[in-house]
Amino acid sequence: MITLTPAPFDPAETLSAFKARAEGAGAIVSFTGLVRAESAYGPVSNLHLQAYSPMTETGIRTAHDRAMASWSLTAAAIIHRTGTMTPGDPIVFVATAAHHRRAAFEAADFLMDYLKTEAVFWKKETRVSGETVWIEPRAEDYTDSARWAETKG
Amino acid sequence: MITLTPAPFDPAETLSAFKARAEGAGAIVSFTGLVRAESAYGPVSNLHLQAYSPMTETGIRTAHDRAMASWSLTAAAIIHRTGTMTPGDPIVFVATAAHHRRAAFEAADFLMDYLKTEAVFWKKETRVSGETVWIEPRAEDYTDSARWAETKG
Amino acid sequence: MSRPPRILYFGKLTDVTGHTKETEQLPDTITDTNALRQWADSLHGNTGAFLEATIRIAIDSEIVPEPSPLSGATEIAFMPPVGGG
Amino acid sequence: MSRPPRILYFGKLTDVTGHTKETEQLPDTITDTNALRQWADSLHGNTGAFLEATIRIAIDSEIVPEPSPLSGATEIAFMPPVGGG
Repeated sequence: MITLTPAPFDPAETLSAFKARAEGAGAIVSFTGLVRAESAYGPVSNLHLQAYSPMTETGIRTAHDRAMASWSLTAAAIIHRTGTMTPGDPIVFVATAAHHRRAAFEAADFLMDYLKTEAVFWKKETRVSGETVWIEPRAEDYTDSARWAETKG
Repeated sequence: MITLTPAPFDPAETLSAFKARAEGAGAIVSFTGLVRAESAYGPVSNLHLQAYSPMTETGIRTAHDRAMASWSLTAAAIIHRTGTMTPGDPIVFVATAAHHRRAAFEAADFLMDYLKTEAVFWKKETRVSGETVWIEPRAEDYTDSARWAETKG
Repeated sequence: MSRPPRILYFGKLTDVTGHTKETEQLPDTITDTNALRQWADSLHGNTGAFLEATIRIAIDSEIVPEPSPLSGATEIAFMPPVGGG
Repeated sequence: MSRPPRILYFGKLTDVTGHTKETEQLPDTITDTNALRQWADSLHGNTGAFLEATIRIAIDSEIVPEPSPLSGATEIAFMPPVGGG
Protein backbone atom coordinates (compact mmCIF):
# COMPACT_ATOMS: atom_id res chain seq x y z
CA MET A 1 0.00 0.00 0.00
CA ILE A 2 1.53 3.27 -1.13
CA THR A 3 0.08 6.66 -0.24
CA LEU A 4 1.40 10.08 -1.18
CA THR A 5 -0.62 12.70 0.65
CA PRO A 6 -0.68 16.45 1.20
CA ALA A 7 -2.72 15.87 4.40
CA PRO A 8 -1.30 15.11 7.89
CA PHE A 9 -1.50 11.48 9.00
CA ASP A 10 -1.26 9.69 12.35
CA PRO A 11 1.46 6.98 12.52
CA ALA A 12 -0.33 5.14 15.35
CA GLU A 13 -3.61 4.90 13.42
CA THR A 14 -1.65 3.75 10.40
CA LEU A 15 0.10 1.04 12.42
CA SER A 16 -3.25 -0.09 13.77
CA ALA A 17 -4.72 -0.45 10.27
CA PHE A 18 -1.56 -2.14 9.05
CA LYS A 19 -1.60 -4.66 11.89
CA ALA A 20 -5.17 -5.64 10.98
CA ARG A 21 -4.06 -6.16 7.38
CA ALA A 22 -0.91 -8.10 8.33
CA GLU A 23 -2.93 -10.97 9.85
CA GLY A 24 -0.74 -14.01 10.39
CA ALA A 25 2.61 -12.18 10.59
CA GLY A 26 4.91 -12.78 13.55
CA ALA A 27 6.84 -9.51 13.23
CA ILE A 28 5.87 -5.96 12.34
CA VAL A 29 8.40 -3.16 12.05
CA SER A 30 7.37 0.45 11.64
CA PHE A 31 9.42 3.52 10.90
CA THR A 32 8.15 7.05 11.44
CA GLY A 33 10.13 10.02 10.18
CA LEU A 34 9.38 13.36 11.81
CA VAL A 35 10.33 16.90 10.86
CA ARG A 36 13.22 17.89 13.09
CA ALA A 37 13.23 21.20 14.91
CA GLU A 38 16.93 21.65 14.18
CA SER A 39 18.71 21.08 10.91
CA ALA A 40 22.46 21.22 10.39
CA TYR A 41 22.04 24.94 9.85
CA GLY A 42 19.86 25.97 12.78
CA PRO A 43 16.25 26.05 13.96
CA VAL A 44 13.67 25.03 11.36
CA SER A 45 10.39 26.82 10.83
CA ASN A 46 8.89 24.53 8.20
CA LEU A 47 9.68 21.97 5.54
CA HIS A 48 8.05 21.87 2.10
CA LEU A 49 8.05 18.71 -0.02
CA GLN A 50 7.32 18.50 -3.73
CA ALA A 51 6.64 15.22 -5.53
CA TYR A 52 6.21 14.60 -9.24
CA SER A 53 3.26 12.30 -9.88
CA PRO A 54 3.23 9.64 -11.14
CA MET A 55 7.05 9.41 -11.29
CA THR A 56 7.40 9.59 -7.50
CA GLU A 57 4.79 6.86 -6.94
CA THR A 58 6.29 4.66 -9.65
CA GLY A 59 9.70 4.78 -7.98
CA ILE A 60 8.26 3.97 -4.57
CA ARG A 61 6.20 1.14 -6.10
CA THR A 62 9.35 -0.37 -7.59
CA ALA A 63 11.15 -0.26 -4.21
CA HIS A 64 8.05 -1.72 -2.51
CA ASP A 65 7.85 -4.62 -4.96
CA ARG A 66 11.55 -5.31 -4.63
CA ALA A 67 11.23 -5.41 -0.81
CA MET A 68 8.20 -7.74 -0.96
CA ALA A 69 10.12 -10.17 -3.16
CA SER A 70 13.55 -9.94 -1.51
CA TRP A 71 12.33 -10.50 2.06
CA SER A 72 9.12 -12.54 1.54
CA LEU A 73 7.04 -9.93 3.33
CA THR A 74 3.42 -10.67 4.13
CA ALA A 75 2.58 -6.95 3.85
CA ALA A 76 4.22 -3.54 3.46
CA ALA A 77 2.90 0.00 3.67
CA ILE A 78 4.44 3.34 2.76
CA ILE A 79 2.94 6.74 3.47
CA HIS A 80 4.75 9.90 2.45
CA ARG A 81 3.74 13.49 3.01
CA THR A 82 3.98 16.26 0.46
CA GLY A 83 3.32 19.96 1.04
CA THR A 84 4.27 22.06 4.03
CA MET A 85 5.06 20.55 7.44
CA THR A 86 6.28 21.94 10.74
CA PRO A 87 8.69 20.38 13.28
CA GLY A 88 7.23 17.25 14.89
CA ASP A 89 4.98 16.46 11.93
CA PRO A 90 5.29 12.94 10.47
CA ILE A 91 6.88 13.05 6.99
CA VAL A 92 7.07 9.35 6.27
CA PHE A 93 5.76 6.08 7.66
CA VAL A 94 6.91 2.64 6.58
CA ALA A 95 5.62 -0.65 7.96
CA THR A 96 6.69 -4.17 7.08
CA ALA A 97 5.26 -7.50 8.21
CA ALA A 98 6.96 -10.88 7.96
CA HIS A 99 7.07 -14.23 9.68
CA HIS A 100 10.42 -13.43 11.28
CA ARG A 101 11.88 -10.24 12.66
CA ARG A 102 15.09 -10.16 10.62
CA ALA A 103 13.13 -9.86 7.35
CA ALA A 104 10.81 -7.17 8.73
CA PHE A 105 13.75 -5.09 10.04
CA GLU A 106 15.85 -5.35 6.90
CA ALA A 107 12.97 -4.57 4.55
CA ALA A 108 11.91 -1.49 6.52
CA ASP A 109 15.52 -0.30 6.59
CA PHE A 110 15.83 -0.85 2.82
CA LEU A 111 12.60 1.03 2.06
CA MET A 112 13.67 3.97 4.22
CA ASP A 113 17.05 4.10 2.52
CA TYR A 114 15.29 4.26 -0.83
CA LEU A 115 12.85 6.94 0.34
CA LYS A 116 15.57 9.12 1.87
CA THR A 117 17.99 8.97 -1.04
CA GLU A 118 16.49 8.01 -4.38
CA ALA A 119 12.81 8.84 -4.09
CA VAL A 120 11.66 11.68 -6.33
CA PHE A 121 11.13 14.52 -3.86
CA TRP A 122 12.36 18.08 -3.62
CA LYS A 123 12.62 19.50 -0.16
CA LYS A 124 12.73 23.13 0.90
CA GLU A 125 13.66 24.08 4.43
CA THR A 126 12.50 27.40 5.80
CA ARG A 127 14.56 28.40 8.81
CA VAL A 128 13.44 30.39 11.80
CA SER A 129 15.85 33.06 10.51
CA GLY A 130 13.62 33.38 7.44
CA GLU A 131 16.21 31.88 5.09
CA THR A 132 14.96 29.18 2.70
CA VAL A 133 17.12 26.41 1.26
CA TRP A 134 16.40 23.58 -1.17
CA ILE A 135 18.08 20.58 0.44
CA GLU A 136 20.58 18.79 -1.80
CA PRO A 137 21.32 15.04 -1.46
CA ARG A 138 23.78 14.16 1.29
CA ALA A 139 26.78 11.89 0.71
CA GLU A 140 25.79 9.94 3.88
CA ASP A 141 22.46 9.00 2.33
CA TYR A 142 24.06 7.61 -0.80
CA THR A 143 26.32 5.45 1.35
CA ASP A 144 23.32 3.99 3.19
CA SER A 145 21.52 3.17 -0.02
CA ALA A 146 24.60 1.62 -1.61
CA ARG A 147 24.67 -1.01 1.17
CA TRP A 148 21.76 -2.81 -0.45
CA ALA A 149 23.28 -2.98 -3.93
CA GLU A 150 25.91 -5.36 -2.55
CA THR A 151 23.61 -7.75 -0.73
CA LYS A 152 20.37 -7.86 -2.67
CA GLY A 153 19.80 -8.26 -6.40
CA MET B 1 10.24 2.70 29.94
CA ILE B 2 10.01 -1.01 30.67
CA THR B 3 6.72 -2.78 31.27
CA LEU B 4 6.15 -6.46 31.99
CA THR B 5 2.44 -7.14 31.94
CA PRO B 6 0.02 -10.06 32.17
CA ALA B 7 -2.64 -7.91 30.44
CA PRO B 8 -3.09 -7.49 26.66
CA PHE B 9 -1.76 -4.23 25.17
CA ASP B 10 -2.33 -2.34 21.93
CA PRO B 11 0.85 -1.62 19.92
CA ALA B 12 -0.75 1.36 18.14
CA GLU B 13 -1.75 3.04 21.42
CA THR B 14 1.72 2.37 22.73
CA LEU B 15 3.33 3.93 19.66
CA SER B 16 1.08 6.94 20.04
CA ALA B 17 2.14 7.44 23.68
CA PHE B 18 5.77 6.85 22.79
CA LYS B 19 5.68 9.41 19.98
CA ALA B 20 4.36 12.02 22.42
CA ARG B 21 7.23 11.20 24.78
CA ALA B 22 9.87 11.20 22.00
CA GLU B 23 9.37 14.93 21.28
CA GLY B 24 12.23 16.24 19.18
CA ALA B 25 13.27 12.93 17.60
CA GLY B 26 13.59 12.66 13.83
CA ALA B 27 13.19 8.89 13.66
CA ILE B 28 11.03 6.39 15.53
CA VAL B 29 11.27 2.65 14.95
CA SER B 30 8.79 0.23 16.46
CA PHE B 31 8.80 -3.54 16.55
CA THR B 32 5.73 -5.60 17.38
CA GLY B 33 6.01 -9.35 17.93
CA LEU B 34 2.81 -11.34 17.55
CA VAL B 35 1.96 -14.91 18.50
CA ARG B 36 2.15 -16.94 15.30
CA ALA B 37 -0.63 -19.34 14.36
CA GLU B 38 1.91 -21.90 13.14
CA SER B 39 5.08 -22.99 14.88
CA ALA B 40 7.72 -25.28 13.41
CA TYR B 41 5.64 -28.16 14.75
CA GLY B 42 2.15 -27.27 13.58
CA PRO B 43 -0.86 -25.12 14.46
CA VAL B 44 -0.62 -23.31 17.79
CA SER B 45 -3.50 -23.03 20.24
CA ASN B 46 -1.84 -20.77 22.81
CA LEU B 47 1.48 -19.58 24.18
CA HIS B 48 2.25 -19.18 27.89
CA LEU B 49 5.10 -16.97 29.11
CA GLN B 50 6.65 -17.01 32.57
CA ALA B 51 8.95 -14.28 33.84
CA TYR B 52 10.93 -14.15 37.08
CA SER B 53 10.61 -10.76 38.71
CA PRO B 54 12.72 -8.79 39.32
CA MET B 55 15.42 -10.77 37.46
CA THR B 56 13.60 -10.47 34.13
CA GLU B 57 13.12 -6.71 34.49
CA THR B 58 16.72 -6.23 35.61
CA GLY B 59 18.02 -7.94 32.48
CA ILE B 60 15.77 -5.90 30.22
CA ARG B 61 16.80 -2.72 32.04
CA THR B 62 20.47 -3.50 31.41
CA ALA B 63 19.83 -4.03 27.69
CA HIS B 64 17.74 -0.83 27.60
CA ASP B 65 20.49 1.22 29.25
CA ARG B 66 23.12 -0.23 26.93
CA ALA B 67 20.99 0.69 23.89
CA MET B 68 20.39 4.24 25.16
CA ALA B 69 24.13 4.76 25.58
CA SER B 70 25.38 2.94 22.47
CA TRP B 71 23.05 4.69 20.02
CA SER B 72 22.39 8.05 21.75
CA LEU B 73 18.65 7.40 21.79
CA THR B 74 16.30 10.16 22.85
CA ALA B 75 13.82 7.56 24.15
CA ALA B 76 13.19 3.81 24.24
CA ALA B 77 10.24 1.71 25.36
CA ILE B 78 9.87 -2.01 25.92
CA ILE B 79 6.62 -3.80 26.71
CA HIS B 80 6.56 -7.56 27.18
CA ARG B 81 3.61 -9.81 27.87
CA THR B 82 3.55 -12.63 30.37
CA GLY B 83 0.78 -15.17 30.87
CA THR B 84 -1.33 -16.90 28.25
CA MET B 85 -1.74 -15.52 24.71
CA THR B 86 -3.42 -16.78 21.57
CA PRO B 87 -2.30 -16.41 17.91
CA GLY B 88 -2.33 -12.78 16.76
CA ASP B 89 -1.83 -11.39 20.27
CA PRO B 90 1.08 -8.96 20.72
CA ILE B 91 3.86 -10.52 22.83
CA VAL B 92 6.41 -7.76 22.67
CA PHE B 93 6.68 -4.14 21.61
CA VAL B 94 9.90 -2.17 21.32
CA ALA B 95 10.17 1.46 20.25
CA THR B 96 13.29 3.57 19.82
CA ALA B 97 13.62 7.25 19.02
CA ALA B 98 16.74 9.01 17.77
CA HIS B 99 17.80 11.97 15.69
CA HIS B 100 18.72 9.74 12.75
CA ARG B 101 17.17 6.58 11.40
CA ARG B 102 20.26 4.37 11.47
CA ALA B 103 20.50 4.65 15.28
CA ALA B 104 16.79 3.98 15.78
CA PHE B 105 16.86 0.90 13.54
CA GLU B 106 19.99 -0.61 15.05
CA ALA B 107 18.90 -0.04 18.64
CA ALA B 108 15.47 -1.63 18.08
CA ASP B 109 17.13 -4.58 16.36
CA PHE B 110 19.58 -4.95 19.25
CA LEU B 111 16.83 -4.81 21.90
CA MET B 112 14.76 -7.42 20.05
CA ASP B 113 17.76 -9.71 19.77
CA TYR B 114 18.25 -9.43 23.51
CA LEU B 115 14.58 -10.03 24.26
CA LYS B 116 14.35 -13.05 21.96
CA THR B 117 17.52 -14.79 23.14
CA GLU B 118 18.78 -13.73 26.54
CA ALA B 119 15.77 -12.31 28.34
CA VAL B 120 14.60 -14.35 31.32
CA PHE B 121 11.41 -15.94 30.01
CA TRP B 122 10.11 -19.46 29.83
CA LYS B 123 7.71 -20.18 27.02
CA LYS B 124 5.22 -23.03 26.73
CA GLU B 125 3.49 -23.70 23.44
CA THR B 126 0.16 -25.53 23.48
CA ARG B 127 -0.59 -26.97 20.07
CA VAL B 128 -3.98 -27.46 18.49
CA SER B 129 -3.24 -31.19 18.81
CA GLY B 130 -3.28 -30.73 22.59
CA GLU B 131 0.46 -31.35 22.94
CA THR B 132 2.38 -28.88 25.14
CA VAL B 133 6.09 -28.06 24.74
CA TRP B 134 8.43 -25.77 26.65
CA ILE B 135 10.38 -24.00 23.90
CA GLU B 136 14.15 -24.31 24.19
CA PRO B 137 16.57 -21.64 22.87
CA ARG B 138 17.25 -21.86 19.12
CA ALA B 139 20.77 -21.77 17.67
CA GLU B 140 19.57 -19.08 15.18
CA ASP B 141 18.69 -16.74 18.03
CA TYR B 142 22.12 -17.05 19.58
CA THR B 143 23.70 -16.15 16.25
CA ASP B 144 21.59 -12.99 15.98
CA SER B 145 22.52 -11.89 19.46
CA ALA B 146 26.22 -12.60 18.93
CA ARG B 147 26.27 -10.04 16.09
CA TRP B 148 26.23 -7.23 18.63
CA ALA B 149 29.10 -8.53 20.71
CA GLU B 150 31.43 -7.86 17.77
CA THR B 151 30.32 -4.32 17.00
CA LYS B 152 29.27 -2.74 20.27
CA GLY B 153 31.00 -2.73 23.65
CA MET C 1 -1.19 19.79 -34.98
CA SER C 2 -0.70 18.40 -31.48
CA ARG C 3 -1.18 20.63 -28.44
CA PRO C 4 2.00 22.19 -27.01
CA PRO C 5 3.37 20.34 -23.99
CA ARG C 6 2.98 21.40 -20.34
CA ILE C 7 6.29 22.56 -18.87
CA LEU C 8 6.87 21.78 -15.17
CA TYR C 9 9.51 23.16 -12.78
CA PHE C 10 10.58 21.44 -9.57
CA GLY C 11 12.73 22.16 -6.56
CA LYS C 12 14.89 25.28 -6.70
CA LEU C 13 13.60 26.06 -10.20
CA THR C 14 10.20 26.72 -8.62
CA ASP C 15 11.82 29.67 -6.86
CA VAL C 16 13.46 30.88 -10.08
CA THR C 17 10.21 30.81 -12.06
CA GLY C 18 7.80 31.61 -9.25
CA HIS C 19 5.55 28.73 -10.31
CA THR C 20 5.58 24.95 -10.81
CA LYS C 21 3.84 25.06 -14.17
CA GLU C 22 4.90 27.29 -17.08
CA THR C 23 2.26 29.80 -18.01
CA GLU C 24 3.88 30.61 -21.36
CA GLN C 25 3.23 28.33 -24.31
CA LEU C 26 6.26 26.60 -25.85
CA PRO C 27 6.93 28.07 -29.34
CA ASP C 28 6.91 25.65 -32.31
CA THR C 29 10.53 26.59 -33.02
CA ILE C 30 11.73 24.87 -29.83
CA THR C 31 12.16 21.27 -30.99
CA ASP C 32 14.80 19.70 -28.72
CA THR C 33 15.96 19.77 -25.08
CA ASN C 34 18.91 22.09 -25.80
CA ALA C 35 16.63 24.73 -27.31
CA LEU C 36 14.15 24.19 -24.49
CA ARG C 37 16.78 24.92 -21.83
CA GLN C 38 17.81 28.14 -23.62
CA TRP C 39 14.19 29.19 -24.02
CA ALA C 40 13.34 28.60 -20.32
CA ASP C 41 16.49 30.37 -19.19
CA SER C 42 15.83 33.48 -21.28
CA LEU C 43 12.22 33.49 -20.12
CA HIS C 44 13.34 33.50 -16.45
CA GLY C 45 16.09 36.04 -16.11
CA ASN C 46 19.02 34.41 -17.94
CA THR C 47 20.47 33.10 -14.67
CA GLY C 48 21.85 29.93 -16.23
CA ALA C 49 19.75 27.86 -13.80
CA PHE C 50 18.15 25.90 -16.65
CA LEU C 51 21.47 25.15 -18.32
CA GLU C 52 23.04 23.31 -15.37
CA ALA C 53 24.03 19.72 -16.12
CA THR C 54 22.64 18.58 -12.75
CA ILE C 55 19.16 19.59 -13.93
CA ARG C 56 17.67 16.64 -15.80
CA ILE C 57 14.76 16.80 -18.22
CA ALA C 58 11.89 14.30 -18.17
CA ILE C 59 9.56 13.89 -21.12
CA ASP C 60 6.24 12.29 -20.22
CA SER C 61 7.65 11.10 -16.87
CA GLU C 62 10.83 9.54 -18.31
CA ILE C 63 14.22 11.17 -17.82
CA VAL C 64 15.77 11.46 -21.29
CA PRO C 65 19.34 11.49 -22.61
CA GLU C 66 20.22 14.85 -24.12
CA PRO C 67 19.76 16.29 -26.58
CA SER C 68 16.37 14.65 -27.20
CA PRO C 69 13.61 15.77 -29.56
CA LEU C 70 10.46 17.17 -27.96
CA SER C 71 8.06 16.07 -30.68
CA GLY C 72 4.91 14.40 -29.38
CA ALA C 73 5.63 15.34 -25.75
CA THR C 74 2.59 15.97 -23.53
CA GLU C 75 4.54 17.00 -20.43
CA ILE C 76 8.12 18.15 -19.96
CA ALA C 77 9.68 18.54 -16.50
CA PHE C 78 12.86 20.27 -15.35
CA MET C 79 14.19 18.14 -12.48
CA PRO C 80 16.92 19.30 -10.10
CA PRO C 81 18.73 16.45 -8.26
CA VAL C 82 16.29 14.48 -6.11
CA GLY C 83 17.31 14.09 -2.50
CA GLY C 84 14.67 11.78 -1.11
CA GLY C 85 11.95 12.75 1.34
CA MET D 1 16.43 -18.38 63.41
CA SER D 2 15.71 -16.98 59.96
CA ARG D 3 12.61 -18.03 58.06
CA PRO D 4 13.08 -20.86 55.56
CA PRO D 5 13.46 -19.65 51.96
CA ARG D 6 10.76 -19.70 49.30
CA ILE D 7 11.51 -22.25 46.56
CA LEU D 8 10.41 -21.33 43.01
CA TYR D 9 10.14 -23.52 39.90
CA PHE D 10 10.15 -22.18 36.35
CA GLY D 11 9.60 -23.49 32.83
CA LYS D 12 9.36 -27.24 32.42
CA LEU D 13 9.88 -27.74 36.16
CA THR D 14 6.48 -26.11 36.69
CA ASP D 15 5.00 -29.12 34.91
CA VAL D 16 7.06 -31.57 37.01
CA THR D 17 6.00 -30.01 40.32
CA GLY D 18 2.52 -28.85 39.33
CA HIS D 19 3.20 -25.43 40.85
CA THR D 20 5.57 -22.46 40.57
CA LYS D 21 6.11 -22.11 44.31
CA GLU D 22 7.04 -25.00 46.61
CA THR D 23 4.39 -25.73 49.21
CA GLU D 24 6.73 -27.85 51.34
CA GLN D 25 9.08 -26.11 53.76
CA LEU D 26 12.82 -26.64 53.18
CA PRO D 27 14.24 -28.77 56.05
CA ASP D 28 17.10 -27.30 58.11
CA THR D 29 19.30 -30.20 57.05
CA ILE D 30 19.42 -28.97 53.43
CA THR D 31 22.31 -26.49 53.53
CA ASP D 32 23.72 -26.31 50.00
CA THR D 33 22.59 -26.42 46.37
CA ASN D 34 23.57 -30.07 45.86
CA ALA D 35 21.41 -31.20 48.77
CA LEU D 36 18.62 -28.89 47.57
CA ARG D 37 18.59 -30.52 44.11
CA GLN D 38 18.38 -33.99 45.66
CA TRP D 39 15.63 -32.91 48.06
CA ALA D 40 13.52 -31.34 45.26
CA ASP D 41 14.01 -34.35 43.02
CA SER D 42 12.92 -36.85 45.67
CA LEU D 43 9.94 -34.65 46.54
CA HIS D 44 8.79 -34.67 42.89
CA GLY D 45 9.00 -38.23 41.63
CA ASN D 46 12.76 -38.83 41.40
CA THR D 47 12.76 -38.04 37.68
CA GLY D 48 16.24 -36.49 37.71
CA ALA D 49 14.75 -33.25 36.37
CA PHE D 50 16.27 -31.22 39.24
CA LEU D 51 19.71 -32.76 38.82
CA GLU D 52 20.25 -31.63 35.21
CA ALA D 53 23.29 -29.40 34.69
CA THR D 54 21.27 -27.14 32.36
CA ILE D 55 19.04 -26.20 35.31
CA ARG D 56 20.68 -23.28 37.09
CA ILE D 57 19.93 -22.19 40.65
CA ALA D 58 19.41 -18.55 41.63
CA ILE D 59 19.63 -17.40 45.22
CA ASP D 60 17.88 -14.08 45.89
CA SER D 61 17.75 -13.36 42.13
CA GLU D 62 21.42 -14.12 41.45
CA ILE D 63 22.49 -17.25 39.59
CA VAL D 64 25.12 -18.94 41.78
CA PRO D 65 28.11 -21.17 41.07
CA GLU D 66 27.58 -24.65 42.49
CA PRO D 67 27.74 -25.97 45.04
CA SER D 68 26.79 -22.86 47.01
CA PRO D 69 25.56 -22.61 50.61
CA LEU D 70 21.91 -21.70 51.13
CA SER D 71 22.37 -19.91 54.44
CA GLY D 72 20.55 -16.60 54.63
CA ALA D 73 18.62 -17.14 51.39
CA THR D 74 15.15 -15.60 51.18
CA GLU D 75 14.27 -17.02 47.76
CA ILE D 76 15.71 -19.87 45.76
CA ALA D 77 14.73 -20.48 42.13
CA PHE D 78 15.27 -23.47 39.83
CA MET D 79 15.85 -22.01 36.36
CA PRO D 80 15.76 -24.10 33.18
CA PRO D 81 17.57 -22.48 30.20
CA VAL D 82 15.96 -19.17 29.28
CA GLY D 83 14.99 -18.81 25.64
CA GLY D 84 13.83 -15.23 25.42
CA GLY D 85 10.26 -14.08 24.93
